[in-house]
Amino acid sequence: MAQPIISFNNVSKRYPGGREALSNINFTVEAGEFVLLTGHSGAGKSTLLKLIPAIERASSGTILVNGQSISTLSGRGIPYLRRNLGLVFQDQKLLFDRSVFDNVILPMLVTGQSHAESTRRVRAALDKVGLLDRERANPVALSGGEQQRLCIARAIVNRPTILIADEPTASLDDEYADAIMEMFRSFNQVGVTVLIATHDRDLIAHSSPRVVHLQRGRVLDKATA
Amino acid sequence: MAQPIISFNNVSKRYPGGREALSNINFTVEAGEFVLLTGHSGAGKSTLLKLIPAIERASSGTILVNGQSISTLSGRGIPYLRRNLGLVFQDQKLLFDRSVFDNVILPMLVTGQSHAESTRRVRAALDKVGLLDRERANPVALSGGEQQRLCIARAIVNRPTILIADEPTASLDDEYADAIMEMFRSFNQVGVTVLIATHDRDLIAHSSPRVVHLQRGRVLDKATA
Amino acid sequence: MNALIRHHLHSLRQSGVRFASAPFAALANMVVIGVVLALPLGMYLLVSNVQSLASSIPTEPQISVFLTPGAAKTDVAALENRLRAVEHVRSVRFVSREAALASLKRSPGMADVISTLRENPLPDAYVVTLGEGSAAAAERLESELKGVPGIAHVQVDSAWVRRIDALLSLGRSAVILLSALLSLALVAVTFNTIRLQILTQREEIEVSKLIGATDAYVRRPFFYWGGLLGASGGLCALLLVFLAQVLLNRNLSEFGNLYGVELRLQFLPVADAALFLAFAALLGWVGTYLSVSRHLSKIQPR
Amino acid sequence: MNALIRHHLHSLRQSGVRFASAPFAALANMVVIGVVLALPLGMYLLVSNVQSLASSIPTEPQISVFLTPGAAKTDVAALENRLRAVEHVRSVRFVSREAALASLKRSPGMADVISTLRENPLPDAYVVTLGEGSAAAAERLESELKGVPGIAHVQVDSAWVRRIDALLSLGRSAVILLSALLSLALVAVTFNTIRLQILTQREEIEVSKLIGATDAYVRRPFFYWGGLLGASGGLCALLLVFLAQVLLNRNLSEFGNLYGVELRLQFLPVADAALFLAFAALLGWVGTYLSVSRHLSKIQPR
Ligand SMILES: Nc1ncnc2c1ncn2[C@@H]1O[C@H](COP(=O)(O)OP(=O)(O)OP(=O)(O)O)[C@@H](O)[C@H]1O
Ligand SMILES: Nc1ncnc2c1ncn2[C@@H]1O[C@H](COP(=O)(O)OP(=O)(O)OP(=O)(O)O)[C@@H](O)[C@H]1O
Ligand SMILES: [Mg+2]
Ligand SMILES: [Mg+2]
Repeated sequence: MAQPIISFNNVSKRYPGGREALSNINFTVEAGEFVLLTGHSGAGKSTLLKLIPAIERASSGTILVNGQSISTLSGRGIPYLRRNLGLVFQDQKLLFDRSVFDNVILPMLVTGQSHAESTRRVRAALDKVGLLDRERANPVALSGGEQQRLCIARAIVNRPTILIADEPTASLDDEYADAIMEMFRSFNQVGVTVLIATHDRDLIAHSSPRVVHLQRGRVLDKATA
Repeated sequence: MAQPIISFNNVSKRYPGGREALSNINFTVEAGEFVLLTGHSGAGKSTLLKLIPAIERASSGTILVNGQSISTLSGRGIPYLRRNLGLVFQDQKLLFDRSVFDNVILPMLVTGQSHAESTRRVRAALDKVGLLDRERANPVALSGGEQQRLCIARAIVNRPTILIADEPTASLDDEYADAIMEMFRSFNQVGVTVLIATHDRDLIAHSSPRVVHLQRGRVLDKATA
Repeated sequence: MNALIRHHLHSLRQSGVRFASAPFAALANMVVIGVVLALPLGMYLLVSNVQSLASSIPTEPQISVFLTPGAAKTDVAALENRLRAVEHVRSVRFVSREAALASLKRSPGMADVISTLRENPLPDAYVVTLGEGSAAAAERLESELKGVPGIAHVQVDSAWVRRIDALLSLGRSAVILLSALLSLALVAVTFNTIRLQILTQREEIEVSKLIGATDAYVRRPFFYWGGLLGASGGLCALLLVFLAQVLLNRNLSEFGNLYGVELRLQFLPVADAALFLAFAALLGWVGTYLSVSRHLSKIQPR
Repeated sequence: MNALIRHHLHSLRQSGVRFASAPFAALANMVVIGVVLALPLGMYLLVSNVQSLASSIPTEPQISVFLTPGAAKTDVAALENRLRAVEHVRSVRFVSREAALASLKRSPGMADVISTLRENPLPDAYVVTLGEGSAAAAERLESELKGVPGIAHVQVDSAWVRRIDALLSLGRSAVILLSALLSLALVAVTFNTIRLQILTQREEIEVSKLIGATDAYVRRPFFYWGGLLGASGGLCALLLVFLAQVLLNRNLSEFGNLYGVELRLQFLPVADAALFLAFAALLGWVGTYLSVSRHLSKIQPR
């Protein structure tokens, strides 16, 4: 558990518009770590998280994920990188033209798992987030909090080695938020590396693990672990 | 300021799936009031708010908005009802195929305002939420918090008499959340009735106005004002 | 009212923007609709041309009565009187064997052959024209005349006319059938195009409705788009058919010269062309209407 | 590998689902493509039929040499020898005036007229057939023979053949031009349909890419859809043309009887029909390819 699974080296990100969202970021995450990424609105949390699955590409610097350099990764390699990651997005990106079940099975279809195996794993994931009884429903019929949990189910169904979540508790009240964080912690206990962006102060106060603080695109690393 | 502008009489809402999201709701909002709607995830906050612009229709009971009965409103009347309301949605509903400016001008186009007047008002609204310098940008280029403020600009551009917001501070940290609430309060001071759903405890603790608490689809009204 | 005009203008401008944003796709759509419409239009043009050509051919049945060579003058005179007395007969015309040969000589390619003949092989004849639609009477007259002395042979020329008429009415029904079928196809294309257009703009529609847009406001741009699509497709069809006609006329006139006939296809009168365009726009409108009725109401904000 | 097969099946099933979800729209698309493809296909069929009909007409120029009535036997014999000696001449056939009349009598409608003739008006004749492509030689021979005693008239029959050939080659180039144009139109239709399909499924594509779908995975269902669209449109075109052919044959055979000829359009051989289908599918595929290359890469997750 002391091997860096994610490492940023002098990473900067300047958006085409001219904003430098991240400036000279340096930080590493060890395999099996649980890291909270905090910072004000616009600090660059989402930008940092998007660099890991190569949704955004760094302007300079190198990023290593699982020992592989993202910066030099070709378009063909990106899908295979993403298959090892579980992603929960700030804007949930659910598909409202299909059922809860069909939303969660998507990652299984993409990697071409067998039907039986897929079904089994989708049910397991939905059970984990407490939505198994709504698998036939349309995501429209879910409340904001339920949709949030659906996103988590989709992110974990493929048993990723790294779980990345952007504000997963934003539309949840404190009790639900604690439950969700407990869930992430349980994934972490079975060896999944977890990286979560949040601005929830309570969450930060309660959490024992490491907190990385972003401020105007710079890291203020204070290892609490 | 003692005239009911919104009133719910024995309103229930059962979704087709069979869930009763709201049971026998009774409550009124006076013109010029500032009301916070709270409750756990799934309590029915969004459902209640959606009944006012007739996005969802009540299963039983009557709702009056501006003295008009929503329950008996025909499809033709709905657009005119909505034009008096400023709506901020939990899932922001921004259009990513056009600029920030074009997102905000939409309500002006719908009501057929002149171009000069529209432009003036859009700029004023963007200025109010601090996004005037980004009017040419695409909403994709905004951080979560900036998108939230964009939604508020769109909701106020048409000078609504009632402002309804579903979790407008969900993706904001406390400082920004306070700023946004301050903004709502300033609208309220010029006579706009404001109704906000939130589960943010700090917000509720800090706020002096009336709080309506929902629990499993029932109102626990405790007028703090 | 001012707002309404403003929105109509806005919708029109939107159509322009949409065209500019995908000109290739829009042009492709136009060409396809053009081709589909050109088919029945071209056929209609052909049929109506053949019809006007055929109408220059007498539609009244004619009977050629060939006389036995050297028949007695009195027999011939009696025969003429008899023919004139028959019911339905319009006119009786005597064609002498000399006149027949002369007319035959004028046919291209025949002059040389005829000049090799030692003597005129053709008999004298009467050409009897009956009233319109009296084909049955013509056949009765034929059988009546067959035994009469002085008559070598009787030939009814109505069969041809009837055949051309039959062909024309077949052509007309084919045009109607084809028009109906392809109008349907055109409606279907617009239906589908607008359907996909609506699905593409689902979010915009949803947000507009939330903001207080009336159904009419949401629908209007689609109607403009559908109508313009139909009309521009119709224009494309007119162009295609016009081109085909010009090309065909070049060949036809050469071909016609061989027979000494003036063969030229006439284009649609301007009024008809305008009507056709309006019809194409209407079809586009109908497709849009069906599509909008079916798909737009499904998009409800949630 | 197993996963790949599974995904191909999944893509095919998706096409089925998509069809079922909007059968009317899909059928409309098919019919339109069918109509567009039926145009050049039908024309091709027509041209190739006329061609095979024309090939049963001798393409070697023929010269009919009509003799003066009552020409001396020795003159005639000398003439025959002279004709046989001419360069390019393939065969020389004597047609007696009796044989000519008998053959004329066999033409429908002529028997009656001929029976009214007092005597045979036709002259004896030689039919000279020259080798293929020697139209110039035929014309030279014509002018040579014109003054020869015992010859009343010389007629070269090659003009017609040349005219038909010219018409055929015009038809062939029209088919090629039309095919090219409408193939382009078809590619454009598929391009547009797939473009709107992609836009409609923008979110699904975006999410799929985020989840680790390869470009091939995202593209595959569109290729299936485009190919199937093209092929089913092609099938529709074959059906339309077949129907038109059956209808036309019914009228043609009646018409042909009048001339004592067997007029029947032949349908495409099965192999050609299969090739046509494959071509239609290919066109659909190409349209999809262009559309996918252009539009899919624009959809990137953010
Ligand atoms: N369209 C729908 N069809 C069926 N059930 C629905 C629908 N929308 C909401 N529900 C159900 O109604 C209940 C109340 O939902 P609502 O969205 O009003 O909750 P909420 O208080 O806004 O929760 P949150 O804080 O998570 O947004 C939930 O149990 C939800 O699953
Ligand atoms: N696609 C983009 N193009 C241009 N600028 C962008 C883009 N995305 C983000 N930005 C800018 O980069 C900065 C950082 O944005 P980011 O989304 O990373 O912030 P954040 O920490 O996630 O904020 P929040 O808590 O509000 O979600 C912001 O100023 C934002 O406006
Ligand atoms: Mg963010
Ligand atoms: Mg809600």
